[in-house]
Amino acid sequence: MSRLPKFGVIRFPGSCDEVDAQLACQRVGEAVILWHGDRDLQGVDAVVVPGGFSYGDYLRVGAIARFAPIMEEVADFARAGGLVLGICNGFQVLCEAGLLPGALLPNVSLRFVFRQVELDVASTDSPFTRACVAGERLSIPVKHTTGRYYAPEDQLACLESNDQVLLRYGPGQNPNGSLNDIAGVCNAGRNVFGLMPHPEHAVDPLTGPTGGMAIFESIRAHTDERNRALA
Amino acid sequence: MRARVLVRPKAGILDPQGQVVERALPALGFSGVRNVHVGRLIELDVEDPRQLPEMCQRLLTNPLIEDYTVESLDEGGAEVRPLGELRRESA
Amino acid sequence: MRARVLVRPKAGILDPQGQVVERALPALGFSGVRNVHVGRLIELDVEDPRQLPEMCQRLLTNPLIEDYTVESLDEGGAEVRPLGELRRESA
Amino acid sequence: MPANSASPAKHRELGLTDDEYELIVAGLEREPSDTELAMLSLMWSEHCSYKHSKKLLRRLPTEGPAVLMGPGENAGVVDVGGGLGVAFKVESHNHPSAVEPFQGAATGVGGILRDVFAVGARPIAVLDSLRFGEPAESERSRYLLDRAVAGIGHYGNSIGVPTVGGEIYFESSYEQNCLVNAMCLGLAPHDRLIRSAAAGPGNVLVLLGALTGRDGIGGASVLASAEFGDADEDKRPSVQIGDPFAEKKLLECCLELLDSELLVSLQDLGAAGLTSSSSEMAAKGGVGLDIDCSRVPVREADMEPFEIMVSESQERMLCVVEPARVEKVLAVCERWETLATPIGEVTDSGRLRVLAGGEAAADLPVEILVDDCPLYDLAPEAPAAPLYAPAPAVLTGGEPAADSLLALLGSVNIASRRPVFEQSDPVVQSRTVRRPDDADAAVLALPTGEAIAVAIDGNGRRVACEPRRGAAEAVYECAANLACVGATPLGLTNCLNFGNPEKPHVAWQLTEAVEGIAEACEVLGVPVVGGNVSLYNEAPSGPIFPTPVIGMVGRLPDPARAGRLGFAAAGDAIALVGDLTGAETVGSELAKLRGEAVAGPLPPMDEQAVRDAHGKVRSLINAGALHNAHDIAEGGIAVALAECCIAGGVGAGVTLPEGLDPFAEAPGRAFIVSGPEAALTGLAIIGRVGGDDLELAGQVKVAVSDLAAARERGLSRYL
Ligand SMILES: Nc1ncnc2c1ncn2[C@@H]1O[C@H](COP(=O)(O)OP(=O)(O)O)[C@@H](O)[C@H]1O
Ligand SMILES: [Mg+2]
Repeated sequence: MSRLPKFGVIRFPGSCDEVDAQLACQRVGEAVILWHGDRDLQGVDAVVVPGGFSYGDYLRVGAIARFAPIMEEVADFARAGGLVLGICNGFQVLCEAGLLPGALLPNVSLRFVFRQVELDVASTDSPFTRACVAGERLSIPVKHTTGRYYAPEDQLACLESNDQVLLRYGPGQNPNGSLNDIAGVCNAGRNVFGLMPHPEHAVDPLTGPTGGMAIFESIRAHTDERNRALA
Repeated sequence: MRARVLVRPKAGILDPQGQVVERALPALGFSGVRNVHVGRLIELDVEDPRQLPEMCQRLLTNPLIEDYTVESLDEGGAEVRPLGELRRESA
Repeated sequence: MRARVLVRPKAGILDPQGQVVERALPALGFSGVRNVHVGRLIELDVEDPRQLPEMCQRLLTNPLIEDYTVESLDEGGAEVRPLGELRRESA
Repeated sequence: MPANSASPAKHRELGLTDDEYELIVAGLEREPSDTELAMLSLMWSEHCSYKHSKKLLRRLPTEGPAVLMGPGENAGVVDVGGGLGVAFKVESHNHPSAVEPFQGAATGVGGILRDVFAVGARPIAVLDSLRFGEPAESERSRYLLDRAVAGIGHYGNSIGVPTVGGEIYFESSYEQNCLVNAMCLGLAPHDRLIRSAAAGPGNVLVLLGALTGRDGIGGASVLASAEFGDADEDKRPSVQIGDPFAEKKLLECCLELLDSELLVSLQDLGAAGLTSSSSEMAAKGGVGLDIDCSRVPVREADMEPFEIMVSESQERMLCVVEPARVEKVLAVCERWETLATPIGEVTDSGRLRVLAGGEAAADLPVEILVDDCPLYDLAPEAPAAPLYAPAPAVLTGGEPAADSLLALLGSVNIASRRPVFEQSDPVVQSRTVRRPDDADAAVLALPTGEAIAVAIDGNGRRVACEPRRGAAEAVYECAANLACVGATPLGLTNCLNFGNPEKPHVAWQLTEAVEGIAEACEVLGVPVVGGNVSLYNEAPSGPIFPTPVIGMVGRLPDPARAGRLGFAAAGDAIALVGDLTGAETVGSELAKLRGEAVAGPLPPMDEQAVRDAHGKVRSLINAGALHNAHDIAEGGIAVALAECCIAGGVGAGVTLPEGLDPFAEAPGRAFIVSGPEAALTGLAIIGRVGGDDLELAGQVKVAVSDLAAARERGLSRYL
């Protein structure tokens, strides 16, 4: 028998969606809040860098949070193959930290946008999307001002050829001008994943569509498998 | 030293802010304005100017999407002194 | 002419960004940094430089909370040429 | 004894009348010092003293079974069961927003959030109520709209509080005086609720949060109470910049301090900064306070004592702490990167003393600041002729009904609000069961398994037509919105936005409107638990439409059954619930588009019928019998049906009751509901859901896609 996955959700000054992420994680496992100033990951199976406005998004989104003490631990954890999920501001932080390729630029509209968007699962070959069916549509909300995914041409080509784009905005759904309609990418090791949409806000039928569950179910399936292998 | 860091979107990256300004000007009766780019201005007192390049590389700018120059504001003037760049530990 | 507009939070007006950057730097091992202010940088080609002050007042800056200076980038240098200010027809 | 006594002329510049100044001198038995005069002029300003509205407000019923805290605290609180209370309040930030719409609106949200966590509640929702001039005619109005909407979103989004609803109207009477009212709701366990009364001589006064700068010096008296015409720019106080990041830390810090039971009392700093917060804390506790200005951490060098005392720097709170707990308090604040500074102590002197370098810059009895400001009686006088010019006609009245319907859906007051609400996050905190456009009220799930609903309303045009009935309608419409999701009202808050009360016609509008609110509250049994007043919203061209904004909070047993406004299933029967007899187009949107006079009387209503209709819809929703419910408001039954079709993406065929004008308005009285026919027995069935068109037998037949397109364009073209 395998134990439930344990998630750690980081709280930076200015994080807003960390409790939402914790609630979503608790639907498939156990979840604790990790304080930005600590260095202890408490033996979690997966780290969530949550959405919000760490350090007020001042200077540059994610630019300051990436230097929090806990982020050094997250970097080591990621290098050792640990699962790291960055949502919205968390995606921005992981890009700034160099744990994910590319960067996020201001929406072409230059406006904050909240919208329920349709996402195409571009690859199921990852710990974060394995529970999805190839080509499956997920309805998940976006809410950001700085979500336009950018990577230099060569890097972008290599992302595509390595199948590192896990989620794309569906036809006509791109809310921010992201290159190649990219909504979420993983690193070459496929154990670090960042996305602008908020899966943690799409897990409860009471509050809306539940397209986000697939992401958390995937992480559970992956950690189950790994824990079984270790046992 | 009082230093000024000028941060610009890298050439070739879409700069909607610049475009918005460029589009808005004619409507206000301003003609003949081109190549508008909007970036960031950071001014600060530093004890050790040699720290500036690293500061810029690590915190003040993101070299993947931004270029920057540093100027010294001492001796009144704004005489340009671009400082050498470091490579940022790549993603 | 290629012009550069430097936009800063007005003296005395709260500059949260500057505060946060100033607070962050020591943690990164950069000491002795003070009076950090974050503003905007706008660079543009203008046919008629005399239009610049009005452009700044009406579109490029918010005179209620921002100050600005204009520099000419021609003849290579960044020799400072602050241009006179206009009163902004009340926002 | 305070030095440098103020010269008599100064008091006028500071907005005090000669009589008021005489009262001050008589009360003090001496001339006030500059610092004292600055403090008194703010505390005696309309904004802080309510000197033209306080007597009227006594008319509002404030008692109710659910009320835990009523008017008088920073926010009212109602019981929602399970040991939880919901705190809420609406407040105006009209004049700051007219000066700098982005920062004005943002700091308006920041201010109302502080009022809510000042009582120990975690902010869980923001709503806003906005009024601007006609966007088609005015570039300035488009600019104010664009920036104010962005500012509201910016603050709420950045601090992680969902913006779950709001309302916007455009009328030329708001051209010079836009209205930006923000409402906040908070959630607290009963035992975390805290009042602002200072207590315990010897206890320490601790200032929390941002540095004190020259922000909004004179704000309360200049920005918030003077007629804001083409005011001399240099007289404008320096604009307040909102820092939601600082407030987020301040908020978490305050809640942790309360959870650890480290505070005696807590109070936000709003208008008139330290002066009003400290004197109100002292007055409520019947104690005195000594404040040492030189200990207040400042953002700018050489600030005068009076500047420190009246500064309106944002993101600050004031608390009273027992000496033994000060260390613990400072430690919690450190962890949240929030500045905390002991700046004084509670005394038994009954005086507010302001020390600067050992010297007393001010030494005033607390009552003179808080209680002694004269309260004025209004001299109401009904105007002989309409006060407001009709809007330019865009419809002749000769059009076919279909054209009128499309024009109404495309009009700025009825068109889709999507371009506005898409700029705010309605879902953060994972409680939002009904988002904007899902239903007539926002619905938020509670940890108890139940839910609360909230709506905000206020149609100034109808109040302008007949203030008493128009204001009552706003209350009924709010309650109707709650009924549509199945919620029973618990309490309301209100913001009275009016012109210059010293003018007889405005005094009449204000008196009548308060009477109308009071009557409606009595009819529905809903208490008023708080609010705010914004007067002098007046331009050279005249006063704004009298605009009482009502925010109402209710409770529903089962969030899963909360009503939706869209038609759901082809074949469903459509029923009309409520009594529309006498409904006319007077004061309606159609009347506006036809350029008709802004004049009453508005159709009278049968109060019992209103109560019955609300009760009927509420019980059907809670029984899970309905697929949709939507109240009939602006644009009448035709627009209400169109909205149900658009939201549901399906058509409907309806035969209107004999003699009912499809565009007649009688807000708060009647509803469109739909569901399986069996579920609607006993109701007046008027048609069926289905097809791709909305058809009103013999009057209108339009494709739903065309209705949707018109509604989508109406506002987005200006944003
Ligand atoms: N229109 C109103 N109806 C009921 N209560 C009101 C109204 N206007 C103000 N109040 C009450 O008067 C008190 C003072 O209001 P205000 O000065 O806005 O409080 P604060 O300074 O905390 O924002 C508050 O308790 C408020 O609820
Ligand atoms: Mg208050």
